[in-house]
Amino acid sequence: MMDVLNAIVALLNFVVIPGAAYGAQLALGALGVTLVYGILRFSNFAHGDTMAFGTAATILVTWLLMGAGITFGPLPTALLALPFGIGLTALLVLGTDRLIYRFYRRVKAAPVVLVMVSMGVMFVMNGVTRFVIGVDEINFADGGRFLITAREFRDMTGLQEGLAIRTTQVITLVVAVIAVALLFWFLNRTRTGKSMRAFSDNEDLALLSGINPERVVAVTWILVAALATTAGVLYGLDKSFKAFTYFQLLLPIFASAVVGGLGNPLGAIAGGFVIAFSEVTVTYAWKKVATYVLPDSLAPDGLLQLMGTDYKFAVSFAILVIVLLFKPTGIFKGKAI
Amino acid sequence: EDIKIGISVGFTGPLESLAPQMAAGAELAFKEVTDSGLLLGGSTVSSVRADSTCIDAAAATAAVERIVTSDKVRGIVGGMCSGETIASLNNVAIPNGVVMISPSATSPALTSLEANGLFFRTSPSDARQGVVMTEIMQERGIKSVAVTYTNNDYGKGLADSFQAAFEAAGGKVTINAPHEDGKADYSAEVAALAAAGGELLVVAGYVDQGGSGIIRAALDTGAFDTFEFPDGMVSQALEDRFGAEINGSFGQNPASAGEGRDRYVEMATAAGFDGTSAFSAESYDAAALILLAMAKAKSSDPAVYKAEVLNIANGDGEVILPGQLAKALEIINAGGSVNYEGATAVTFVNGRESAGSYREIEFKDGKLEVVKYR
Amino acid sequence: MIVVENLHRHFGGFRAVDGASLEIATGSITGLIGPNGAGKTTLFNVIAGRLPPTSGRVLMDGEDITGLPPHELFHKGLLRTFQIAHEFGSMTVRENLMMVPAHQSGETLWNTWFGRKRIAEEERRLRDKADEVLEFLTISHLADQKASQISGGQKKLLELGRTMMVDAKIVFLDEVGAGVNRTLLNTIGDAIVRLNKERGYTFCVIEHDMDFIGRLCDPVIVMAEGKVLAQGTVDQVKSDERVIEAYLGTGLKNKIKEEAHG
Amino acid sequence: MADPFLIGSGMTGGYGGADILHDCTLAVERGEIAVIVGPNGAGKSTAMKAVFGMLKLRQGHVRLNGEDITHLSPQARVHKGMGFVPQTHNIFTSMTVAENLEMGAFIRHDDFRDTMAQVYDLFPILKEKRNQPAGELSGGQRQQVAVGRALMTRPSVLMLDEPTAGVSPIVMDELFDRIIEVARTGISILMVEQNARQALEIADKGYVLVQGANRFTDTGKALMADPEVRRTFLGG
Amino acid sequence: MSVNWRNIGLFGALAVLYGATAWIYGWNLTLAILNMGLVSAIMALGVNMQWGYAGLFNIGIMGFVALGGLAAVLISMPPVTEAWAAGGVRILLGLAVGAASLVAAVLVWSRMAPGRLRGVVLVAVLIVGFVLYSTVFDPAVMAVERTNPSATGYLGGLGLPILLAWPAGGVLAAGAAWLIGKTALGLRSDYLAIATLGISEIVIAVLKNEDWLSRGVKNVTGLPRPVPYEINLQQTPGFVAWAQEWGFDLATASSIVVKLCYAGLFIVVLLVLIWLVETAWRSPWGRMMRAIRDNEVSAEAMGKDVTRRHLQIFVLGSAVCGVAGAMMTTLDGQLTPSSYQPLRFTFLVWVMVIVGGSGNNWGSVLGGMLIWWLWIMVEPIGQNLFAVLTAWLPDGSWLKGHLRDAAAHMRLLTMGVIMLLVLRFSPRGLIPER
Ligand SMILES: Nc1ncnc2c1ncn2[C@@H]1O[C@H](COP(=O)(O)OP(=O)(O)OP(=O)(O)O)[C@@H](O)[C@H]1O
Ligand SMILES: Nc1ncnc2c1ncn2[C@@H]1O[C@H](COP(=O)(O)OP(=O)(O)OP(=O)(O)O)[C@@H](O)[C@H]1O
Ligand SMILES: [Mg+2]
Ligand SMILES: [Mg+2]
Repeated sequence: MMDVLNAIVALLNFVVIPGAAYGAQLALGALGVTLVYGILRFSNFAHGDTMAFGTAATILVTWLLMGAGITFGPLPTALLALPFGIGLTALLVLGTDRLIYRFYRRVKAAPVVLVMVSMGVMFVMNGVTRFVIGVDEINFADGGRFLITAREFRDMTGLQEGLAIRTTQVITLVVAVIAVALLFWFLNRTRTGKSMRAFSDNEDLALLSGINPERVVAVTWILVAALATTAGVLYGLDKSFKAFTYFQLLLPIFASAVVGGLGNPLGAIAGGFVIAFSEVTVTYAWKKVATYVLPDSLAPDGLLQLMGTDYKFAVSFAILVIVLLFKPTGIFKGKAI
Repeated sequence: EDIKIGISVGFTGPLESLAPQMAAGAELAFKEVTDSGLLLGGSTVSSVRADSTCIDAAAATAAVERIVTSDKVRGIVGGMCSGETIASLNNVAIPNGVVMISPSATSPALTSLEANGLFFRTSPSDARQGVVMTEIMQERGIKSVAVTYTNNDYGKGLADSFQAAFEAAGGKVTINAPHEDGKADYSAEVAALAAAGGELLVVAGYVDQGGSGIIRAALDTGAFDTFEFPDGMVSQALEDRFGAEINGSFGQNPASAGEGRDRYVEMATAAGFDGTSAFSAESYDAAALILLAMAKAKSSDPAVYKAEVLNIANGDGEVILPGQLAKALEIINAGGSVNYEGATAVTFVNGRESAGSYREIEFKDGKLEVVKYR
Repeated sequence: MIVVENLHRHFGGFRAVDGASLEIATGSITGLIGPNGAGKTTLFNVIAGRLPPTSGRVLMDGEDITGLPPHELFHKGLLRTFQIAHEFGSMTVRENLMMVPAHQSGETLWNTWFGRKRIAEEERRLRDKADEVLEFLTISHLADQKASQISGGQKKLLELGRTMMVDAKIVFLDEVGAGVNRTLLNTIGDAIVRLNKERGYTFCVIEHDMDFIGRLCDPVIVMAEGKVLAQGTVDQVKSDERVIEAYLGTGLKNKIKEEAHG
Repeated sequence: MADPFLIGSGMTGGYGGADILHDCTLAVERGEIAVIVGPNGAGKSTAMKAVFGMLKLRQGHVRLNGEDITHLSPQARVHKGMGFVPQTHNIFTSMTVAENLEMGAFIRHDDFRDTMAQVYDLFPILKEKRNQPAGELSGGQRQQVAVGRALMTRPSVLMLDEPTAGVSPIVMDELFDRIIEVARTGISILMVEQNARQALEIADKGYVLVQGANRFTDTGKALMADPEVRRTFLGG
Repeated sequence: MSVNWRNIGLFGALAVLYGATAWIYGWNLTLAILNMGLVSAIMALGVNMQWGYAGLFNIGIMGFVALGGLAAVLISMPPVTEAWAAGGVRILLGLAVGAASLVAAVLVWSRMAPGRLRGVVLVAVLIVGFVLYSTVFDPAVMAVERTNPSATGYLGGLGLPILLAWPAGGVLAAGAAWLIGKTALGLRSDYLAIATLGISEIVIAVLKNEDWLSRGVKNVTGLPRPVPYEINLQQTPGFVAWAQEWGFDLATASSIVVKLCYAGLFIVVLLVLIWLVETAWRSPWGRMMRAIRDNEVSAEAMGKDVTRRHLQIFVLGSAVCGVAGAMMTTLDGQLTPSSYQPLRFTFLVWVMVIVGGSGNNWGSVLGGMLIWWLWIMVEPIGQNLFAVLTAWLPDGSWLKGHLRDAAAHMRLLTMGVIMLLVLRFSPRGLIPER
């Protein structure tokens, strides 16, 4: 009995909980990508760097707050600073839109041109973020890091295996669920949300219906800034902040958005978990679990690993490709431009 | 004369957070020499930075091409990663006859590369460190470990040589798995490492990269709480980041008995950067070697001074530590001989690379402490 | 001859085509009419291989062609036009026509490099042919215009023109008339008749303009709610109560008259 | 003479290349129906776009209710009470039928459920399909959505570019019927039609456009009676 | 083709740009940039075929380029006999077993009637196949990788002249593209994009981790060259005499000559490819491809086999990228799997295509040469810019130090700004499609 419990806890501790947290992190990022794709109709390569900028801004404010002796009790101070970070990021992306993207909307540039433009923006933001906060790794989490640590759990239950749950993991999951619900509600139920969808569907006709495109675009960018900053900060709290890593996050985030179905908030969530869990589960070594569950005589020698972790990225992409073969526009029917 | 020396490291790219401290290290040596006014009758040394990107061989080649053919540098501290180093060596440095001393390229391929006497490195070969690690572990009675390495030639080479040495000594490596730097999440890696088990986890990576991510995840999930750190990991950042959480962990990095490395770290701190950052000290040494060799050869021409590098590194005169470059120049100018030890105990084997004497460190009460030298 | 046997095409729970069976006789100009949403276009799409049927069969001259991809049907001589024009926007109007004929030797990469003489000759012939068609459709002046930049009705003409570039056996026309000037539509009608008489094309025509249907079509098939509602000559159909109720209505004129009286 | 309610006078311009419109004039009085006919490519749609401000005019003016609106954006014109159904791309394909109608009422802040009910009355099929994405509708059904969307605006001028293309006779009758009704409530209607005979029948004024210029202008009845117009433009 | 002065002007400007670089930085650097510029132009050409011709959104270019690189190793490196003896044949056998079980699985899937049984059989075939494969394959790999791991530890290549690797790279990439195309070309736009991206990541993962194949992250260095070595030239009496006669510096002269040799080879390949694609593009084949790109549904109804044509162009475009990849590896003289990063090998190439003007081959060439030049030259440009901007700050001030460290990142920032400027003033690319 104990053994089975141990096996379950081991699985929870090393697969389910980290997978879920990572999935939620990806999902939050993917929500931003999917929103830009859905409303403004291009794949925004600058999203990773928007996240990085938002996080950098939040970190600076966090330091200010800490310097002033303000903290958030058991929760990380960064959460207090988050609204300011979002504000700054919103200013940045709105400025970017005014300065850059608007022109391409005017000339009705093809989506792929916008993709390239966003790549240019990515380079610039990349430089700006590094300029503001540098390239080093920064830890800005304070407050209680754990709801329960592995050791506490072991002492509490007397099991051999520990179970660690971090505050940030829980916050991320909760925020991701709330964000997707809000976004879904906003897009499908509110006037502004519907006008945004209308704009994305047929810009000319939206104009003819009296929808103000600039407003739609502005609202979209503000939402994107909020999502990107939140995603970035939560990720940074859970792991750490580093400009380069945020840029690297772009690929799994895109993969999540695509596999879930572009333009669909639910898809972003589903996609995030698919990507995260395929990374963690397929390369999981079952040795530990097997050792608990099987009788001693059958205890495995090898790792019982289907594939080395070196292939985890490849595996998650392979799963993505397979999903797409059966669902060509993602799990939740997404858009294709 | 104003002597230009190139610094070719990856200011952008995956190791971008290591590069500034490496460049600063080399420039510290330049400044020291310039200020002494003793090199080749008062020559100044100025630095020309080139971004080798660490990963893009073509871009690195072009950047080195620029500083060699356009800026006419007389020697290069760099490159950073082995692949890019070999490319710029073969395509630029050797054809143009420029000396390159790499602080951080550790690939075994560089040991035997036909280089016309133009290539050296202040980092020891991976094989040596594997042996040292094994010794340390045996002394501590450790029999079974899990290994994770950064998936490049440095990590792979180190992990393989360690595994070979450790297993030869009767130890058991439960798993030897790579991790990619700069990735968002390391749960999968840690899950596999935890499943394999072991008394401790060897992290053959970079502290500013995936290495920290792995440790974080391993600590958080309770998979491991003691670690062994090779040279890419041992730095102040490790202490700052994890402190007491990794009490009892240990590691090693190149340094000689005597206070070479400590002096360097002090100098770096005074100059406003972190001297414990990986390969920063090696960069200082690389720069110093080039300059001292010039002094010894009485020429800044690489074709001439390349022959003296070895004499400086393995000389039999007075031992030179960081901050003593002026003294060294005096001795050399007076016709004497020096033995450059620098911050990382520079002694060359195979005619071009550091033999590697190491110091063993351990974390006690959240502090990095030196245990002994070997 | 095209035979459609008990064809079904469902979208989710919705039965767009719900057990339609019909025949299109060789050499005829068959009209297909019915209220909006009757399933006419869907039926076309299934016959022409755009959509797989949910069930049922389509036979062409006795051969089962159900579910063949459109390009294979094209090679069997089955052509169609689209209700919503599908032009090749970045190409000129003439190129839109010239690309149609099959088995152009210039479509093989090898020939584009090593058989250029032959291609040049073929191209000349195609060009002449295309110009002929353009002339006929009264849009010669648009030959070098980008197809995305012509008017809605002109796009419809282009749709029709493409079917005239090859020797088809059977042509499915989906509302060629919508948005086309009536005078021109008459000319198009004449052309259809001529192609039918002189070249032996079979036509199946969806159209809401009953005058046009009346002038052209011999059998007329009426669809409603995915099924065949009625079938017969134009006059038979026109006087069919069910057809009047579902499709034709009592006519605007009557209403205006009523108002004038009342 | 007082200006008509809406007038585009002496409009000259095109899409950037050669001019499409040459000194073209269109006007409609309050509560009246004006119909534009002409061969394909004559510039009818272009003229409509010009009136709605979707085209840069080189010359000419557009005036609404006496006010010069030549330089207003289309969006501003919507707020001035103009409604437009373009010839193509006239629905939001990814949105449901109901949402399409709601978007029609976007600028209205009152309760538009009544209008929506009216539209559903007019096109019962739309009510049936109100929760289906409009892109999945048949050609004629889409057309009904497009017109319905414009009706939702409650405009003072309604501009329709071939509203009856592809709709079945019975619906077409209804549609014309409804257009008359709408006009009776004081809304001006400017529309392009290829079903010219029915359209001219109900028109107060008809324009025949050829190569971007006015060829004939008269009452609808008179144009219908003109044998030349009939032969060349109305298909005999 | 009528003479287009704007285009000639643009290429003229490019020439001036390279000329100015030569004037300021010397010919050595300029030729180095030119050579990679030419290779980049070929990559851009391949992408343009797929995107500009057929609207296929392939962002897996990196994978095909890497396969080209792999071909260079497999063709040119000498075989490692000890490794072959240790398990070479067995590795091949293992691969054959793996392939056979995959084929069997596909057969089961396509031949058996859908249902529970099919699923069971499929899984059974896969499991048995996997077990068989690992029992044959894994020990062999272990043995091969154990043979002198620090120097070889892989099977080596065929020891043929490296020029052969260029077409071989094309073939290898084409083969992979065919497999990918067969499965994934049904996907549209960004879905295809992410699928190709994923597949390229898989290719890189294999290159990085299958040490027996190409040494993984330990890199294969010292590939043979198709042109002479500088050092050898410097020791060739004839060359030395020639250089002295003209008064050239020996080192400079030798490296310039070597680079010119490369440039000559690359230009020949580029011109041949351009001629091939341009001729095809102007023929009925090109017309058909444009039709397919504009409207697949309609093209299909007009009798064009869209699927086949997509596959054709996908394979051809990928092959061109593979050739370019082999050329690049030849130029570098080594295969370094960790250098294959999407940013550098996929997205940068896309920037080249779009900035140059998609749908236009000359645009791609221009874009390739220009963007590569930028990629290299923004570094000194950015540095100089910063030097000028910070000149007024006192030496050793904190801000100056901070700015100086930031200067390196100005490389990317400058790149971004210039890209945005170009796209701002010609949003359809410098040489738009006619
Ligand atoms: N993709 C789809 N998904 C769901 N329903 C569809 C889809 N395509 C068509 N339908 C429905 O099927 C029915 C038949 O459509 P179809 O286009 O065949 O009508 P039609 O007879 O051609 O009408 P029209 O005369 O208006 O062109 C319509 O009610 C339509 O809403
Ligand atoms: N976007 C465009 N760019 C350039 N020229 C165009 C564009 N759209 C239409 N044209 C040209 O303008 C002319 C008038 O087009 P318009 O659409 O106004 O015709 P129309 O009278 O509405 O015809 P139809 O009855 O066929 O709809 C046509 O000759 C067409 O070629
Ligand atoms: Mg239809
Ligand atoms: Mg029109």
